[in-house]
Amino acid sequence: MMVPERDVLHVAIVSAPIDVGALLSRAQAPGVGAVSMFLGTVRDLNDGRPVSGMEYEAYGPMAESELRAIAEETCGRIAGLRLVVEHRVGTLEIGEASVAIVAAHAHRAQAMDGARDVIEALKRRVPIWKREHYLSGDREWLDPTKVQA
Amino acid sequence: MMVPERDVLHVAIVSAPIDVGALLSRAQAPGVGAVSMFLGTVRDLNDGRPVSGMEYEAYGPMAESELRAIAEETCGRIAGLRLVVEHRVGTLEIGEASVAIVAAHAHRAQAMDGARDVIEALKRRVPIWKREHYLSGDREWLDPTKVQA
Amino acid sequence: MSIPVLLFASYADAFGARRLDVPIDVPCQVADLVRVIRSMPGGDRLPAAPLVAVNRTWVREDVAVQVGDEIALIPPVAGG
Amino acid sequence: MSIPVLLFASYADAFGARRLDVPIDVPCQVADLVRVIRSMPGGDRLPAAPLVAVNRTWVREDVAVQVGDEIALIPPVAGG
Repeated sequence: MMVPERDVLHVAIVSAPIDVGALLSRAQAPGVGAVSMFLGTVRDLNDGRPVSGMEYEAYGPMAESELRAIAEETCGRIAGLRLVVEHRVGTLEIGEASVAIVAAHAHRAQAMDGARDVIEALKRRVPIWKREHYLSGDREWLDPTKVQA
Repeated sequence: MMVPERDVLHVAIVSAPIDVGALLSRAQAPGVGAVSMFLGTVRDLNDGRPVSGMEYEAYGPMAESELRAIAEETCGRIAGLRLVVEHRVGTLEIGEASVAIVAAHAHRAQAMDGARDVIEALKRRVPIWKREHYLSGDREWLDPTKVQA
Repeated sequence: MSIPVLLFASYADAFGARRLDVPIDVPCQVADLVRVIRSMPGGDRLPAAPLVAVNRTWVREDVAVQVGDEIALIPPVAGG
Repeated sequence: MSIPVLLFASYADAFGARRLDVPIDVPCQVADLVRVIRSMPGGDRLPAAPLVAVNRTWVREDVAVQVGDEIALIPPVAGG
């Protein structure tokens, strides 16, 4: 009996800018009919305060293993899903991508559900933190349990 | 009173390959915190038959105006959504993108809902057809009302 | 009198043409036009009530067709 | 006896350190460890029941901590 193919193709915590084209290429395969990609990007305003940048910190080894567990679980629920996930750490400028999730499948519903499931679980479970840098010079760690991020 | 900003940034039926990076750039803006992209790609198998390529035909002017109407309606429902949509026509090889939808928003739920709403409406309403080219040499127009595509 | 109707994809294959000159007096209803088209050679390959667009907008079969309208017979769409 | 605990983000700021040596006898429960940490300088900035990971896995507060475990105190996560 064949071991079910686990299509977690790539999971990484990275410090270099995320190369979206490279991640899309990794997810590609002849049987893929739909690709859903989610990107989180740094925006210039949060809770009404002007933001100049965002600093991401991770508990690296655990973040990577949690992210891999999430990807494995998602591929376990959605047969045939191909997943590529990167989360960046360090200081990012407005517009830069902090996270990229590429979910590819023969069919679109599975691809879209896959990307959504991974980002939702990532937000709940992966030990990564972000500190907003405000134009005022202040910096603050975001606590999603207190404010809506 | 200001006219509500309609953020349909780009809608086109194109014959050249879709440049995903260019579409992502178009959707970018300092207030964007989440980008959801959907790509439809040509796959090598449909209903169990090996496929060598796919030919897309459109009723060009109506396809573009329907696609624009869908984008406008979606931006009308989801305030602050930024949309970029291209659908390709002509003969495509396995792995090439036939459609790209980029939905950008301050928040992820709106971005993901936006991309999903556009692809679902596109599949229902936009006058585009596809003919599969099979390895056997046969060609067949797909009829989603008869088989699950 | 005849009016032009655009054909696409499987419907163009059915008639061996991308444009059909349909012998009918206008104004008429879309349903009348469809009835005539279905009686033409190849028309047996159309469904009883095919989708129709007039001036690039979806219409119901009781809509009136005028001279100068851009009329298209639309096969089941399959984009994406 | 003391055991090392990793700190991150706002918790590292609270203690002014990325690693804390916590004076406690092990084995002990996670809850005991947290109680000692909260009594240390800066510990008043922690919630009553902070998240804890042992050996890179989320654990409940009744789990036992052993010598050699990699213990981390995890602020509310905010990735993405």
